[in-house]
Amino acid sequence: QAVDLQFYFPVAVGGKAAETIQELTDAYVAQNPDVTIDAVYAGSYQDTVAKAITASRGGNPPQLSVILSVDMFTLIDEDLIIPFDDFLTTEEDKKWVDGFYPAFMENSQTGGKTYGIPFQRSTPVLYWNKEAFEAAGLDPDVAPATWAEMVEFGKKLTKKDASGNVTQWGVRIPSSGFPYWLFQGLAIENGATLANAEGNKTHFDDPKVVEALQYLVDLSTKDEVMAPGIIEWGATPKAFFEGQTAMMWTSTGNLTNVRDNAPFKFGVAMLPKKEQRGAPTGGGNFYLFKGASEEQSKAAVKFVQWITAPEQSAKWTIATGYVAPRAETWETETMKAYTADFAPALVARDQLEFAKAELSTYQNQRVTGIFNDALAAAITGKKDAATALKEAQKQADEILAEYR
Amino acid sequence: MRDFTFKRDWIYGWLLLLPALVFLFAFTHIPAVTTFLNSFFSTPRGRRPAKFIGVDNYERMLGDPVFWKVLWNNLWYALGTIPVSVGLAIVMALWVNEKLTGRSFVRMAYFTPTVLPLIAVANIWMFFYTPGFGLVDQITGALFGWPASNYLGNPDTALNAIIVVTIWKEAGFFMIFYLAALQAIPVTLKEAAQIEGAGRWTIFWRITFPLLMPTTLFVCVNAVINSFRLVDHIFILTDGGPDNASALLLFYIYEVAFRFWETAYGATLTVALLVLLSLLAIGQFFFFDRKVHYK
Amino acid sequence: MTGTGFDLDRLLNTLAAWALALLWVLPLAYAVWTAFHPAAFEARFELLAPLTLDNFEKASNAAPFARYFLNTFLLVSLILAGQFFLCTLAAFAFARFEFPGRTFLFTLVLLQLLVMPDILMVENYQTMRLLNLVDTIPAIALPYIASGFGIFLLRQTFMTIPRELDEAARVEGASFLGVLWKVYIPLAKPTYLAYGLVSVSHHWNNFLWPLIVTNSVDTRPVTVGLSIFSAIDSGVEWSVINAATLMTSGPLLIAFLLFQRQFVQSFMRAGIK
Amino acid sequence: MKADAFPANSGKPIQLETVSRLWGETTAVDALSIDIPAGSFTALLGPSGCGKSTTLRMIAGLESVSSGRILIGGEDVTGRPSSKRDLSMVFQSYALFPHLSVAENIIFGLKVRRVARGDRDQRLKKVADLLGLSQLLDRKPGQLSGGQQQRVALGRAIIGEKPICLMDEPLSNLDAKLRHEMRVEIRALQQQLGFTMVYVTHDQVEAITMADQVVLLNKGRLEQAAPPRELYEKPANPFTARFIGTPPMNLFPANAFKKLSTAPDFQLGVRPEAIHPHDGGPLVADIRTVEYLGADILADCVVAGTSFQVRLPTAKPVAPGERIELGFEPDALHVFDADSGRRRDDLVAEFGTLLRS
Amino acid sequence: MKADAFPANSGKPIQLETVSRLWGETTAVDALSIDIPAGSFTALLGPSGCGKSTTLRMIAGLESVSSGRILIGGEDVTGRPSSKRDLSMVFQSYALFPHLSVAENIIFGLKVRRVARGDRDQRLKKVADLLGLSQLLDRKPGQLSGGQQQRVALGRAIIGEKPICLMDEPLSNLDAKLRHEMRVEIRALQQQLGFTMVYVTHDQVEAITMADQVVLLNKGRLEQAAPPRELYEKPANPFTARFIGTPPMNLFPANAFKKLSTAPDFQLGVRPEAIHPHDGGPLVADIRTVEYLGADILADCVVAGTSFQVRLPTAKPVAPGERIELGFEPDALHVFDADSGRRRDDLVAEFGTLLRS
Ligand SMILES: Nc1ncnc2c1ncn2[C@@H]1O[C@H](COP(=O)(O)OP(=O)(O)OP(=O)(O)O)[C@@H](O)[C@H]1O
Ligand SMILES: Nc1ncnc2c1ncn2[C@@H]1O[C@H](COP(=O)(O)OP(=O)(O)OP(=O)(O)O)[C@@H](O)[C@H]1O
Ligand SMILES: [Mg+2]
Ligand SMILES: [Mg+2]
Repeated sequence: QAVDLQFYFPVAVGGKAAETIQELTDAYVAQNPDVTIDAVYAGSYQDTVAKAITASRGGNPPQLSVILSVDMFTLIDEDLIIPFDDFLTTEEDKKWVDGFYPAFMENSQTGGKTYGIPFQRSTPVLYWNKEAFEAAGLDPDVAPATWAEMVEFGKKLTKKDASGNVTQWGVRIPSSGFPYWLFQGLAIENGATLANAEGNKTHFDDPKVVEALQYLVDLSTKDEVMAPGIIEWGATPKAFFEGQTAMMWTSTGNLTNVRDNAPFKFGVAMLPKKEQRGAPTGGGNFYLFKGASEEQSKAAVKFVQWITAPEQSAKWTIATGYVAPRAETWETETMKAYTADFAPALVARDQLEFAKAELSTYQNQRVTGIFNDALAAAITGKKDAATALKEAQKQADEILAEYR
Repeated sequence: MRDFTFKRDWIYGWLLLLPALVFLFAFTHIPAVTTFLNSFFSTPRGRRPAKFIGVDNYERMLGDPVFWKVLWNNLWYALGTIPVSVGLAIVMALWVNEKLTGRSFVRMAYFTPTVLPLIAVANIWMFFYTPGFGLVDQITGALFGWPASNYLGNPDTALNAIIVVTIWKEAGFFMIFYLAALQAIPVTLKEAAQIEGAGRWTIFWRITFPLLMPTTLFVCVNAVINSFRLVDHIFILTDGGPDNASALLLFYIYEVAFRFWETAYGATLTVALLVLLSLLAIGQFFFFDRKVHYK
Repeated sequence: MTGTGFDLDRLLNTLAAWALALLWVLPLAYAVWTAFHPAAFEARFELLAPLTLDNFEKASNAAPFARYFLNTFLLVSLILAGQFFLCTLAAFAFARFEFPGRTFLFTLVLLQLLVMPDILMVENYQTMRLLNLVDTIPAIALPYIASGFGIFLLRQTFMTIPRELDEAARVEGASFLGVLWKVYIPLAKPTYLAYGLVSVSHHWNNFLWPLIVTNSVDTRPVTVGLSIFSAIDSGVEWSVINAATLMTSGPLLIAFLLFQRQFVQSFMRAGIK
Repeated sequence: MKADAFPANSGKPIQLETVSRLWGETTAVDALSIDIPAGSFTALLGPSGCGKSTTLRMIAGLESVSSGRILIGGEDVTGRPSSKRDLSMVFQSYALFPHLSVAENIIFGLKVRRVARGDRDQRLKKVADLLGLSQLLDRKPGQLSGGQQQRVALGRAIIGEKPICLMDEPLSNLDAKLRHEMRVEIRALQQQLGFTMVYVTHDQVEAITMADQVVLLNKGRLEQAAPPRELYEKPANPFTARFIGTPPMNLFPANAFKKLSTAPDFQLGVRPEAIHPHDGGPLVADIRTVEYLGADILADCVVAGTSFQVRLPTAKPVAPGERIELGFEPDALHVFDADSGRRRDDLVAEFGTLLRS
Repeated sequence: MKADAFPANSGKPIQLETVSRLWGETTAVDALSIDIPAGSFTALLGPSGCGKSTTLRMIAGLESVSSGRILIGGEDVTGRPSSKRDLSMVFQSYALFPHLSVAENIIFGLKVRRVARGDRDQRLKKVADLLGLSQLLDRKPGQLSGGQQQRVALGRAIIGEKPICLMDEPLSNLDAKLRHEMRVEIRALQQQLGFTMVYVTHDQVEAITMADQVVLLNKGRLEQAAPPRELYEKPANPFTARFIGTPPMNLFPANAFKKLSTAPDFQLGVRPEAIHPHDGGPLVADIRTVEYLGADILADCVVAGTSFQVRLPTAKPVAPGERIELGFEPDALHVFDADSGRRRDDLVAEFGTLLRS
């Protein structure tokens, strides 16, 4: 009697991802005749969480799903997920959990329990156009290492045409959709934490956060090295390829895309530092859903262990550009061959050392929504940084008070 | 005797309606009533079941600045989309109804927005609006030497940019209805007006336009409803931003209900939306129906 | 009208109509451009840019589009058949029968125009589960079958049909269903055509509800396949998205192109002299 | 006459019992009682807007009855739908189905009643021949002239061989020649097949030549119901007197003539065709205008200050401005009460003699 | 006549020069040339589907001309839109604007031409009085009977006082009384205002009584264009002979009579009203049916194996089955070439004498 599993997964990096997951699942099922896995493509991250919650409320939850790591508190709050700990009883299992990069585990554990297993995780990095650097008289192999350098380089890289219209910007930090994510990089670099580990308190009005936001705003208003207004996330790689910007901040998930499409030499670097290096993590974890039988949950955990194992994980990373979440994966031959051929892939891993948890709280979408609005208001000049963040903090406090 | 005929009419009427009503009730009205009831409860979360909280949700709504913002946005959006798309639809229908060189192409062109999926189209429009290398900037740059403009990333233009997409999407759709209505107007009426010395304009304003009134009413009701309901492209183009500058009521409801999972508050906003729409659409319908049907 | 000589008015109208048409077709034109060129030409419009079919290949590899097409086709047919059936009956009742509660029931129907089915997703999912229909094509279709829009539209059309035709058929012995079938439906053909087209294109493009209520390749429509390309972390690849768009809405566009002659002719034929 | 190819069929009588029909305030039909014998040809005649169409539609069951009863074949059918009344009808506006060809329009009813295909085709052929539609069977109504359309409507009504046939001005768009032919054909068909015909017309010639019984309506009320000859020869009231006969009867107050100035309460009438030139006749007429009608001349003249119309033979040409002397037979005079409008046959002889003296 | 309130206006002549109109395969109008003098009243007459409406619509500029030219007031207007032809028209289907009230319908053209309000209202009042529409001015066309609708259409056409007025069977839905009145009114109006009238009708009585010139069409071709009296008394061909006059002229091959068996190539005609009872007359008739027409009796009889119609006075009652003897005046005979259909006046005397011998 085979155990039936249903497994929702989102796709956020182009067509290959779905195919790879399907391949991996099929391979697993072939090896383990006692399980059948129905891997269901569930749209974007937003769609997936909507689908999972709708299905759960409709009494038909999946047993396993990949959902944003930041949705952990929400899922706990909705009482939809169960911790992995009950099924990770052996020492070996415990060691397995410890094998994930701690930066990724920050978003996966709370109250001493492990709710999420990192899977399709990423982190933002800085890409730069070596040819543009050269043209501006900069060393093409050196990326800005500090905030000040980034402004300085940026000024050199910003080009205008005869009529004064900018044809190439220095840097591009996209701010559409989820501006908090890249901004969080700035905040961490400035030594700030946006939310506590319990997910019930934010620090939006921390002066360091204000300072970070001011820096971001100044990039376009004062220093004029970045285009004004909200910068579209989706069009950013294209803008980079088109020479609209000489540097861009975006996810490592873009590595493959940039490698395939950039018509010039480019470099990848860690985000520049202020007080310290820093970057948020991002992406999705595995969650175990309530309502599954003991057997199903066990089988699900086994599958998660298998798919995050080095061979599979390597395959996944190479196919998608996501950061392999376990150190041992990087030691495999496959990965070594890959990184040897394409060194920039290592930057993200190396940056993990400085990475912090992505902003995540109870009622996460709502709280980050408020934060996003504040950032947008500041970026578009509707409010000054301090006011915007102060108001956001007040609203967030109102929401989170009940979780303290 | 009269009663007898009437009773038979009743039974026929009800029987004919029955199947449609079953579906309407099962998938629209009963869920809608549940939604309405939910608006008086708190959002159930995990181990905390919903509890009755009276009109707290409504109070929260009235005090919610985002609610007021999206409401105003929506009003502006309605004002921006309805007259232009309806007007364009009439003009398009008139053109396409005439003998026009390349009429098939023109008709197809007007109709394409209806056929293309909004998800894909939104991405195309995103390209059009992209600062710098986007099509709009390429064109305005080449023609007028304008600098790059961030249409979607600027709170002052984001909603207008979305309005343009909506007009593009809707005008061709409404055109179909006008086309059908134009074909139904007896040719002799236009001939009679011609004989009376009326030119194209007079015929349009005095004959065609009034005779299109029932269609206009229908289209306007739809346009009003759509102005509250066409939000798919916003997800891709601006995601409601910057700072809710392009968020509409329904978009906000989605956000509250399917991102924040505050279903009770979502239900409250839905009730507000429904009340608003009913006032607008049904009011419009019953008010004008009498005036518009000349037979 | 024999317009001999130069007709400025007509010329201006034609020019304006064409200008608008070109504007309107721009997104489609852009989709075609990018779909057949390498990604590098997404924002560069050079006449001699190399042509390629890679984008289509990439797009079609991303999902089992053939199966999705079949599903969409089944879905759209089911919805259309259901809508035609239910809406015709209801519209006929509203247009030509007097019965108590007519105005009230019609208001209820109009209300359906206002209620977006997507908002009621959670409730409807529960209903589907109750009916044990989750992950089936009917589950996608059912909430849309009783369409307020269709009822309203057909009612309007039915009301414009001269009563004498109805009466003549009744005198000839046709029952009320006979009258409906033999007089009203054929005369409302243009409306059915227009409504059918609108409904097909709407449901062909519907996304969220199908995504949520289905789980398997055997039931999912093309839009779910299409959505793989949108809202992605790694930046928008217009060339692939547009190739996919053309692939998925191609049949619809072609159907419209083929249909449009019939479409217009049937309008003409229904014109009552 | 090809109509003998159709089998005989027996008509049914129709009774209207104080039938009324209100449209809001206006009374279109006012307590109308009519008896239409089985197999008879009854014409509903009257001026525009008098309620003819409404009456016919109530018989057809297309209009509800505000009060009163309608009986067909002795059965009360007041509440019965038209499809169950087993009758056929030709509409004033044709009511052809624009989406069906001529042939399909004609056999519509047969199809509804599932008449076998062979039978149907055979009957179609006969009807099409009869009405001269054989060449047009495949056309759509929109492609026909007005007259052709009306013939299709006629075909649809007669192909069913129902016991009752209702027609609402079926010939009004036909040309005179075809109209005359159709008049004869319809009448012959009706007599042959024996169905009951109720025929609405505003054309008194049609009513008089075709009908067994003419029902003359005015403002929703019955003016007179009688065979044509009686209607013409003994109109019950001045309305009927003026309505029947072209040109209409000359009516004048009795006291227009000095000889009759003692009788102010009566209205007198003489038909234009009853007056003839008669040297030394009692009427001295000044001719005002002359209208040429082909076979006759219609002269408009003034007698004793009253306008008169006189039909004269073409053979005797008269010109405007002339003065002629006219006479009439004594029994050609009609006398009506001025107040009640009732016919007073008893006084004809007396007034006739007085006038001619 | 209240028409004298309108100022006089002068009509314009219309010429059609070999005008044709094709509908795909069918030729609706075939190389038609007509001359319509300024201020004349011309009736287009012909059987259903003969192309009357099409011809009228070409004059109005509503139908394009396949070949040929149309001149109005001497100017070539073939390519000119109707709004520039300065004429008015009454449509067969009324073509009333359903969304406008009766008053608004009537003054539509005045409004288009921005006639001052006071003038407009005054004219409206006059027209409404004339047509008996004063009570209905606020109604919508949908609330009127067919006849009332037609009167509104008439009102719309005459209020504009255009030099040309086209009418397409404007009276076909009016009752006989009203129709007769309207006939006189329209004619009087036309004469008073002096506009050129082109009037389509299928009713020869209308054409003959109203028109200065009757244009008789058949299958899109001109049969004869002449004043009514000439048309009646000297029909140019057998078609005209049968079409004009009710009942139609009796036509028979010359050789139906033994006396004329030497002349097989001719067709002869006698009008029913030209035949009268004449003991010992040349025609011996067996009466088949008798139709009562009020003033006369129409007898269908057989003479020498040929069907004949005869109009007899009511005073002399005849019954089916009787045999009577009939005669006619020598000049009442019409002779046509059997092949070409041409009228042969030269032979009338000869055949008349032979036949009556
Ligand atoms: N739907 C209606 N609403 C209001 N009044 C109506 C309606 N139909 C008819 N009438 C009125 O009822 C009266 C009788 O109309 P009906 O159609 O029976 O006249 P008719 O004798 O057939 O006239 P015609 O010879 O012009 O066809 C008219 O005064 C007309 O205006
Ligand atoms: N739109 C059309 N398409 C094809 N044939 C047509 C069209 N309109 C008219 N015809 C044909 O042209 C011929 C002339 O039509 P027209 O309407 O001029 O006749 P009419 O003399 O006015 O007849 P009626 O007295 O019946 O109105 C007819 O044979 C008719 O069938
Ligand atoms: Mg009538
Ligand atoms: Mg005609």
